[in-house]
Amino acid sequence: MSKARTLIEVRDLAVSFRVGDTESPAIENISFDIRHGETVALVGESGSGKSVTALSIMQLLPYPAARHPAGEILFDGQNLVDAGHSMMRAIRGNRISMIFQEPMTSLNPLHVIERQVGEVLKVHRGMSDSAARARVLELLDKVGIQDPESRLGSFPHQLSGGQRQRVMIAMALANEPELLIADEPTTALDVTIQAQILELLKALQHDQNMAMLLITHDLGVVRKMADRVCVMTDGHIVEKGATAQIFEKPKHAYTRHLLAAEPKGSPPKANLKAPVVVETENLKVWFPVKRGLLRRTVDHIKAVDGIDVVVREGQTLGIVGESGSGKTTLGLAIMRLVSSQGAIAYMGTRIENYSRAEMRPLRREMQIVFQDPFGSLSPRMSIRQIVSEGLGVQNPEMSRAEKDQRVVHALEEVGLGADIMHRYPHEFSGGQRQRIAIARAMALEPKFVMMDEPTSALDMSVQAQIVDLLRDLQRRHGLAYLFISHDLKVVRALSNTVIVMQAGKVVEQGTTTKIFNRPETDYTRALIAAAFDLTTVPTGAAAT
Amino acid sequence: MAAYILRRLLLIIPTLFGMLLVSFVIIQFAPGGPVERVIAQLTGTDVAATARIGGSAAGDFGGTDNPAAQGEAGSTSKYRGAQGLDPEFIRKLEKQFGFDKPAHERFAMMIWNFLRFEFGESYYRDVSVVSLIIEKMPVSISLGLWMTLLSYGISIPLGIRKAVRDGSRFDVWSSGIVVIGYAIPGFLFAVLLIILFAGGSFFDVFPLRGLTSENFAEMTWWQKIGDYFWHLTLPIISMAVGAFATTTFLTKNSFLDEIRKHYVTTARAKGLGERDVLYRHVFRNAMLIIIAGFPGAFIASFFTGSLLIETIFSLDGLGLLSFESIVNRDYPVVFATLYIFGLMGLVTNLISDLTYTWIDPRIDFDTREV
Amino acid sequence: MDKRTETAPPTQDRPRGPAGAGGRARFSLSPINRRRWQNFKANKRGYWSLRIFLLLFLVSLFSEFLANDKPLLLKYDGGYYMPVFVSYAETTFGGEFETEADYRDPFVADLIREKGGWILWPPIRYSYDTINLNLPVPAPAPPSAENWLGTDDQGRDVVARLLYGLRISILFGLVLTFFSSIIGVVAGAVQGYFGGWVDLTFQRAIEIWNSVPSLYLLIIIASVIEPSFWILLGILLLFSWVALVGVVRAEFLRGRNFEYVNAARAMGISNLTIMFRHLLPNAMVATLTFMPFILNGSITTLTSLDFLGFGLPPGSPSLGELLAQGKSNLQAPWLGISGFAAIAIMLSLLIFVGEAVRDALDPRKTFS
Amino acid sequence: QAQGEPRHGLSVFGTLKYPPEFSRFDYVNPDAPKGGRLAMIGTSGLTTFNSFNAYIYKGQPAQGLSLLFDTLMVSAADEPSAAYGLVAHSVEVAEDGKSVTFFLRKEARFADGSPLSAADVVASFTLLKEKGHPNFAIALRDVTAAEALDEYTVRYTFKGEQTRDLPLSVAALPIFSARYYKTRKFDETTLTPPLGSGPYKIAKFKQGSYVLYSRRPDYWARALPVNRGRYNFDELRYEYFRDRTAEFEGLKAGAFDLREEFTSKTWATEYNFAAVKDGRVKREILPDNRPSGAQGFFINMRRKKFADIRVRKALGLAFDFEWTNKNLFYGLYKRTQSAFENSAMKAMGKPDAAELRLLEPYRAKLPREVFGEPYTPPVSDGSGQDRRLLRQASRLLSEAGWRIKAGQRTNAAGEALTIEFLIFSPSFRRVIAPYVKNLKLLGIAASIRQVDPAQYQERLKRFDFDITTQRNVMRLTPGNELRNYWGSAAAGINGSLNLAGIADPVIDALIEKVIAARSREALDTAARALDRVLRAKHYWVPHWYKASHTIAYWDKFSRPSRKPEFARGIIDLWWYDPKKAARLKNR
Ligand SMILES: Nc1ncnc2c1ncn2[C@@H]1O[C@H](COP(=O)(O)OP(=O)(O)OP(=O)(O)O)[C@@H](O)[C@H]1O
Ligand SMILES: Nc1ncnc2c1ncn2[C@@H]1O[C@H](COP(=O)(O)OP(=O)(O)OP(=O)(O)O)[C@@H](O)[C@H]1O
Ligand SMILES: [Mg+2]
Ligand SMILES: [Mg+2]
Repeated sequence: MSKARTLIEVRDLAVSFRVGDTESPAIENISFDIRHGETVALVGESGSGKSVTALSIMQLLPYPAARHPAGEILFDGQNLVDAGHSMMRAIRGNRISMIFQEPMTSLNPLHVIERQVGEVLKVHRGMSDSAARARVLELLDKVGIQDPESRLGSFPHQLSGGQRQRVMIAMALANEPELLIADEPTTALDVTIQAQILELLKALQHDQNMAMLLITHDLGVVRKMADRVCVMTDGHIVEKGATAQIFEKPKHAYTRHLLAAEPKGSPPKANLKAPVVVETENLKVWFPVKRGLLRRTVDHIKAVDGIDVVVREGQTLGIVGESGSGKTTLGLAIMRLVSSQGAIAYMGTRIENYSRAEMRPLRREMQIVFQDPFGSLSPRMSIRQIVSEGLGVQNPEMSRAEKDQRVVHALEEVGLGADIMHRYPHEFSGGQRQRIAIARAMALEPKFVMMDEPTSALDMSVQAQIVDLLRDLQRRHGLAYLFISHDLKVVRALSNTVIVMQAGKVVEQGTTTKIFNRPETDYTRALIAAAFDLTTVPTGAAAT
Repeated sequence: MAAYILRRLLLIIPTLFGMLLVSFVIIQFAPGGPVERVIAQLTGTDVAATARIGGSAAGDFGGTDNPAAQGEAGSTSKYRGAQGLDPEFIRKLEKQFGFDKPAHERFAMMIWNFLRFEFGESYYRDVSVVSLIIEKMPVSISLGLWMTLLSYGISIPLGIRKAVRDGSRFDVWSSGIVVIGYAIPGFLFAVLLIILFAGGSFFDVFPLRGLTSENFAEMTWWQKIGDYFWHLTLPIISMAVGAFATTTFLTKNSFLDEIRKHYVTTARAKGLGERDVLYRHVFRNAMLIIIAGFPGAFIASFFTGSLLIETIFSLDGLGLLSFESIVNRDYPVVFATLYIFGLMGLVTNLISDLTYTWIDPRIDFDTREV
Repeated sequence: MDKRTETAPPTQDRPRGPAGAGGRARFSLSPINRRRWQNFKANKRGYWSLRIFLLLFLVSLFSEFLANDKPLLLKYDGGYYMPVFVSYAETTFGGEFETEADYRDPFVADLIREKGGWILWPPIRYSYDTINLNLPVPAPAPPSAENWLGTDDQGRDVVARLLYGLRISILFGLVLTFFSSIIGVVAGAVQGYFGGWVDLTFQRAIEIWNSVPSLYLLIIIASVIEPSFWILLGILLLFSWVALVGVVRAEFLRGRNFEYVNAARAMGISNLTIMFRHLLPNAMVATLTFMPFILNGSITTLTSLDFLGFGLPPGSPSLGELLAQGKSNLQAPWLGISGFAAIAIMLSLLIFVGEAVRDALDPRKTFS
Repeated sequence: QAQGEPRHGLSVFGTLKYPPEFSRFDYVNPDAPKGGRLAMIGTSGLTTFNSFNAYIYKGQPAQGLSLLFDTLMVSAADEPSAAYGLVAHSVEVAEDGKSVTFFLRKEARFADGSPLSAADVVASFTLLKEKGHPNFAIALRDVTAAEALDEYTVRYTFKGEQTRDLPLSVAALPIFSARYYKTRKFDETTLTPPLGSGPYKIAKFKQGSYVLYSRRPDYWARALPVNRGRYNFDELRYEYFRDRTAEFEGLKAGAFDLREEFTSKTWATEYNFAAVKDGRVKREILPDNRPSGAQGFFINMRRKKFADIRVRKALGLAFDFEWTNKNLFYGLYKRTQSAFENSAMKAMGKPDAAELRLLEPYRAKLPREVFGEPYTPPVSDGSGQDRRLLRQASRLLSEAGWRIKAGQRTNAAGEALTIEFLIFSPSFRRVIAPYVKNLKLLGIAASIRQVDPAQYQERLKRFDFDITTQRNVMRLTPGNELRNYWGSAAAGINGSLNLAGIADPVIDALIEKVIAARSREALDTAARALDRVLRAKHYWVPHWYKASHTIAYWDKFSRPSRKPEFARGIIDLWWYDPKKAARLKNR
C-alpha cells in the first residue's frame, strides 16, 4: 500500500483557541499524511487534540475563536487551510466526510433521519427524492439499523445513542468519500455492531480505495484497522509509525504508558445479601408511535418491556446489550426520568408514583451520568457552576470557598485541572466533557449512581483511572452502581452482576464471572466473542 | 394531541365569556357614555375623536361652532341646540341605548345576541357592526398585509445576514439604520413624507389620502393595481420604518445562539452551502418564536389598524374605527370588535401553539409527571 | 469525596486552554463574570453606549441643578439663600408677594441687586415648565442664545423639557421594563415549564386579561384621580408584562425537553432553580432582544398616551407632547427634530447596550 | 308693525330692507357667469361623513346637504334676521303672533319633477319635530302644528308667549318630499342621496374624501329674485381630510381651491409658500360683522370659593391677554369684552336713558359699576405678569378673606384656594399655562386637568369643575337661548349651558326683556343693559375674537365688490373666473 499516492498531507499544523481574552495553542506541529486506501489512526490521551486536528481538515473549527497560526493541509495538492467556501463545499460530504465524535448532539434535532441522510445525496449527487430514499434505506441497513423503513421518519431524540451514531456513519458513507474522517465512530455501539461497522468500513476501503483517518481510543480497533498510527499527547504527535511497529516497539514513554493501560482489577465479590438499594419489578417503558395530522398513537416501541433489576449496596450491576436494546431507557426509568409502568423501589420505598417534588430529596442520593455528556451540561454555565450546583442543593450552608474546593477536588479526581473551572462546556474535548459529567455526579457523594456509557470517550489510561476511582469510592462508601456500557472489559472490571438486554427484554443475567465465563445464550456468547476478538459472529445474533 | 385541541377549542367559550364580562364591567364604570356623547354633539361641545391627532378645525376657538361657520349652510342647528335640552329627550336616548335596563340584563342580552352572531348596530349609524368592520377592512388588510409581508420579508433575511456577519461593518450600519428607523415616530415620518412627496412644496408625486383614486372604477386592472400601490406607498413606508427592528434583532440573536451548535457543523460537513445551512438547518431551530408567530401575525394583519397613519393619510380603517368607538362610547362596536377580534385572537393563539409542535416535535403541552 | 490515595496519576490532563483562573480578581468578579464583562467591553459600541447612556441618565437625574428657574445660590443683604432647595417668599427679598419669589422676574432680580446681592444661576435658567415671558417672536420661538433649542408652543425651553423629559422617560421605561420583564418572564416560565392545566388556565387568564380595554381603564382611573407618573406606570404595568409571556413560554416549552434540564432535575435541583438557571438563559435571547424594545415601547406608550391626552398631567415634561407639538407646528422643525433625536439616541444606546449584554452572556461569543 | 296681511318677506321686527318688487339682493352680482368648480375644505373637513341625512342626530352628515333642499324663505345676508320668499311667495303673520301662514308657489318642483306642495311642507315639519335631530324638537317646542289649508297654503300655529322668532324658524326649515319618505325611513343614516328641490344635487362622493355637488340646470327657482346672481358654481366640492397637515399640503398642491384658517399661528407663519408668494394663492381677510359669541373661562359659582365676586374679579385680573395675544396668537385677536361682542348689543360708555330705564328698578340689587362705564377687562403691560394687576388681584383676594399662609391662599376655615381648569382639548393648554403661573404667584394652587371628551361632557353635565372654557354662540337676534346661557332656571338643570351657575333675578328679568323686545332698538337696549350687569358680575374671564374671515384661495374666482355683512357668502355669491383660471394655468 505504500506505493499508493498521497491523498492528504498535514504539515506543521497548529490551532489555537481564544477563551475569554487569552489565546492558547491546542495543537502544534502536527504533520502526517494519508495515502489512498490507507487507514491512519490517531490515538492519544483525551484532550490531546485529535478532534481538533480532524476538524481542521474540514475547516469546521469554531472560527474565529479558533485560529491556525501555522500549517497547511494539502488535499490532492490543494491547501485546505485557507480554501474558499465554494471549494470546501464541494469537498465536504463528498470527497471528504466525517463521522463526528458526539453523535448525540451532531444531528439536527428537528429534521427526520431520512432528510438528514438524504440531504448529502441530494446536494452532491442531485438525487431525486425516491432515489435518495432508496439509497438511505440501503445505507441504514448497511450500518445495522433494524427495520430502517420505520426509522426514516424518526427524529434524533427518538433514537438510542448507538442508533444516532450509525445514522452519522450512514451519512458519512453516503457519497463514498475519498477520505473518511472517523472520530470515535463506534463508541456508542455494542461490540457486535461495532464489528459489523468495522467490517463495512474495511470493505468500502477495499472496494473504493477509500482513505481513512481513524480516531479512537480503542487500541483493539486500531490494531485491527490501521496501517499506521500517530500517537498524540498534549497537542503534539509524539510518535508515529506502522501499526505493528508501534504496538510492538513503542518508543515514546507516553505510547508505552498508553499501551500498558487497561482497566484492571476486579470488583468486590458479589454479595447477594447486601441491602438492596434499587429494585424494579416488571418495569416497562413503551414509547408511543404517533402518526397523522392529529398525531394519534398507532403503535408502541417497547423500549423496556418488563425488566426486574436489583442493585445492592456496594455492588455494581452492569447492563450490556446491543445498541437500541433499551439500556438507556431502563436507566432513565429507574431514575424516574421517563414515565414507566411497574414497580420501582429505592431503599425499600416504592417511588414509581412519586411526584417530582417527592422525588427531589431522593435525587441527591441517586445520581446519573448521561450517555450524552455534552447535552447534559448547561451550555451557558461554567464548569464550576455545573459541578457545584448540586452541592448547593445538598448543603445549602456550604460556603463558596468550600464548594470551590470540592469542585476542584472532584475535577482533579477525574484527571482534570482546576484551571478549567471557568470555561464553558463547549470548550472541551469529548472525553473531558464526559469526565466533567462524572465529576458532577460524584461530587455529590451519592448512594446510587446510574452511569450510561461513562467511559466511552476516554482513552485507556484515563479509563483505567476512572475505573479505579469508581471502585475506590464504592469500596469506601458502599456506593451502588448501575453501569451501562458496551465495553465489556470495563464491565468486567466493575460489575458484580450483569444483565444482558435485547429488544427491551433481559436475555440473561447473573454474576459477572458466570456471564463472562459461562454465557448461556447465543446472544451473550456472540457478544463476548465480538468483544474480545472484534469479528462479526455469523450467528445472526446481532441482527435480531 | 387531538384531546388537547379539543380542550382548547372548548375553552374558547368560557374565555370569550370572560373577556366580554371583564370588559363589560370595566366599561360600566367608565365615566361618560353615549348619552353624554350625543348631548355634547347637540350642544356643540363635541370634538372629533381624531382631533387630537389630525388637528381640529376649531383652531383657537372653543367648540366646533366657529364664528366662521355661522350662517354657513347646515350649521344653524348649533343655535337650535343652544336653547337647552329636554330631560324627556335624554330619557328617550337612554332607553334607545338600552340604559334603562339594569346592567346584568344588558349583559345577558348581549351574550345571547353574540352567541347567535348578532352584533347589533352602531349607536350612531344605522349599519350593522359587521358591515362597519367589513367597510373598514380594505384599508386594514392593505396596510396590515403588506406591512407584515414587508417586515418579515426584510427583517428575517437581514437578521440572518447580520448574525452571520456579526460584528462586521455591515452589522453595525444596518443596526444603526434599523434602530433609527424604529426611533422615528411613524406619524412624524408620515407628515414628513407628505410634505416632501405629496405636498405643494417639494415633489407632488404621491396622493395625499385614500386607498384608490376617484376614477378607480374606470381603470383597467393593471392601472388599478398601480393606483392601489401608488396610494399605499407612503402609508406603508411610514409604518414600515419602525417595523423591522424587533424581528431583525430577534432573528439575529436567535441565529447567533444557534449557529455554532454541533448540528450546524454537521450540516457544513455535509458540504451544504451557507444559504442551505442557514435556511434549512438553523432556521427551524432558531426561529421557533418567529415562525410560530407568523400564522398569527398573518391573520392578525387583516385586522391591524394604525390609528395615526390612518388619520394622517385619511384612510378609514379598523384602527380609526376602534379608537373612535372607544372615545365616542359606541359600545356595540366596542363589544362586537372585542368579540370578533377576541375570537380571532384565541384561534390564532391555538394555531401558533400547534405550530410549535409542528416545528419542534419534542414540544408538547402536558404536565411533566416525571 | 475525600482525598484518595493514589499512585501518581498517569496523566494529569491539563487541557490546553487558557488558564482561566489566572489574573487578579477585578471588582472581585468571579472569573466567569469577569469573562462576561470582558466580552461586554469587547463590544465597543455597547460599552460606549452604556457609558454615554449612564452619563445622560446621571445628568438628567440632576436636572434641577442644570435647568431650573430657581437660582442655585444667591446672596442677599449679607445672607446666603439656596432657592433650589428652599422656597423663599418674595417678601424675603423685600418684594410684595408672600408667595414664592419668581427669580426670573426683573423686579425680583433688581431687589436683590439693590441690596448688593448676586445670583448664581444654573446653566439653563428654565425649568421644564418655565415660560419664557420675553419671547423675541411668538411661541414656538426658534433656537437662540437664550433657548438653545428654541421654545415649544407654550414658550417653554426645549432643552429644559428634554432634560426633564428624558429623566421621566428613562425612569418610566426602566421601572416598567424591569417589572414587566420580571412578571412576564415568571409567568411565561411557569406556563411553559409546568405545562398542562397550569398552562391552559394561565393562558386563558392572560387572554382575558389582554382583552381588557386598557384605554377605558385609564379613563376610569383618570376620572377618580389625576393620572400621575406612578399611576400610569401601574396601569401600563398591568398590561405590558403580557408582551413577553408568549415568547418565554415557547422557549420554556422547548427547553424543558433538553437533556441538560433533565440532568439538572436528576441532580435534585428545584424547579425554580432549573427554570432560572438552566432554562431562562435560553429564553434570554428573546428576552434580552425584546428588553430595549420594551423599554422604548414603554416610552412610546407614554408618548402616545400623552399624544392622545390620556398621559401625564398637562405641563409635565413629556417627550410625547414634544413630538405632538412637532407635528402640529411644522413651521417649527426644532420641536420634532429634538424630540426625535432624543428618542433615537436613547433607543440606539439602549439597543447597543442590549447587544453587548447578549454578547456578554453568549458563551460562544469570541471577538476576533 | 305690519301684521295680519300677506307680505313678500318676514323679519323679527317686521321691517324689511327689500321692497316687494325687488329683483335681487344688493350684494350679488346679477351677471355673475355660471360654471366652474369650487373645491374647498369645509369646517367639518377634518373628519369624514357617513350619512346624507343632516337632520337626525345619528351619523356624521356630509357638508353642504342643505344645498339639496329649499326652504320656505331665504334670509338676506345684509339684514339681520329677515327672510324673503323662496318656496313661499308670501307670508302672513297673525295679528296676535300665534300663527303664521305661508302661500306657496305653484311652480315649485322636486328634483324628480314632482310638484312641491303644502303637504310636503307639513310632512317635513312633522318629520323634523318627531323624528329629526332633537334640536328641532327643542327649537320647535312652541310650534304646535302645521296644517295644509289648501294645496299651496300652510299654516303653523304657536303656543306660549315668546313667539317672536318662530315664524323665521319655521320659514327656514328644509322641505322634504312626503312621497319620498313614504317608502323610506327618515330617522336612519343613509348614503343614498335624498330627494330635494334645491339648487344642487349630489353628483359623486367618496367617504373620507369628498362630496361633489353639481348645480341643477333645471332648478325651478333659479330665476327668482332671491336666487339672482347666486349659486354660480357648476360644481361645489367639499374635501375631507383626517389630518390638518395633509389637508394644508392639499391646498399648497392645489388639490383644492379654498380654505379658511382658524389658527392664528398658522395664518401668521404657514401661508408663505411659493404659490402665496407669487400671488397664485390669494390671502384675504374679509370682515365679519356677526356677534362674535361669548368665549371665555367660565367660573363655576356653584363652588363656594367663587361665590365672592372679588375672587372672580381677581381671577380676571390675573389673565394676561395682551401677552397671550402677542406671544401665542401673533397679535391677531382682539379682546372680548362683552357677551355681545362685535355687535350693536354690546354696551359702551355710560348707560343711556333707555338702558337706565331698564336698570333703575334693580339699582339696589346691582353693583354700582353697572351704572357707570361698563366693566372692561384690564389691559396689561404685556409682560406676562403685570405686577400692577396682580397687586390688585392680590388685594381683592385678601379682602375676600383668602390670606397667604405658607405661600398658599387660605381662608379663615383653613381651606386652600385651589383651581382646576377642566379641558378636553390640548390646544388650550398653552393659553392656560401662563395663567396658571400667574395664579400661583397669587398663591392659588391652580392646575390643568385634561380629560377625554365624553368624560368632559359628563363632568360638564354635573357642573363638576372649577373653571372651564366655553363658547356661547350669539345670533344676530338673540332669543330663548339666553335663558339657557344665563337664566336661573338653567343653572339648576344638569346639562344646561349656564356653566357659571348664574342665578340672578335681575338677569332673568333682563333676559326676558331681550327676548320680548318688539323692535331692534328695544332689543339692543335690553341687551346692552343685560351686558352691563353680566360684565359687572364677573362670571367669566372673557377670551378673544377675530371679527374677520381669514381665507386663502387659488386665484381663479371673483366675488361681488361688496361682501354682505352677515355671511361669508363664498359658496353662493362667488363665481368661477375663467380668465383668472387661464392665467393661473399659464403661470
Ligand atoms: N472551542 C474550544 N475552545 C477552547 N478550547 C477548546 C475548544 N475545543 C477544544 N478545545 C481544547 O482543545 C484541546 C483538544 O481538544 P480535542 O477535542 O481535539 O481533544 P481530543 O483529542 O479529541 O480528546 P477526546 O479524546 O477527549 O475527544 C482540549 O484541551 C480542549 O479543551
Ligand atoms: N423518545 C423516544 N421516542 C421513541 N422511541 C424512543 C425514544 N427514546 C428511545 N426510543 C427507542 O427505544 C429503543 C431503546 O432506546 P435506548 O436509548 O434505551 O437504547 P440503548 O440500549 O441505550 O441503545 P444505545 O446503546 O445505542 O444507546 C430504541 O429503539 C429507540 O429508538
Ligand atoms: Mg475528540
Ligand atoms: Mg443508550
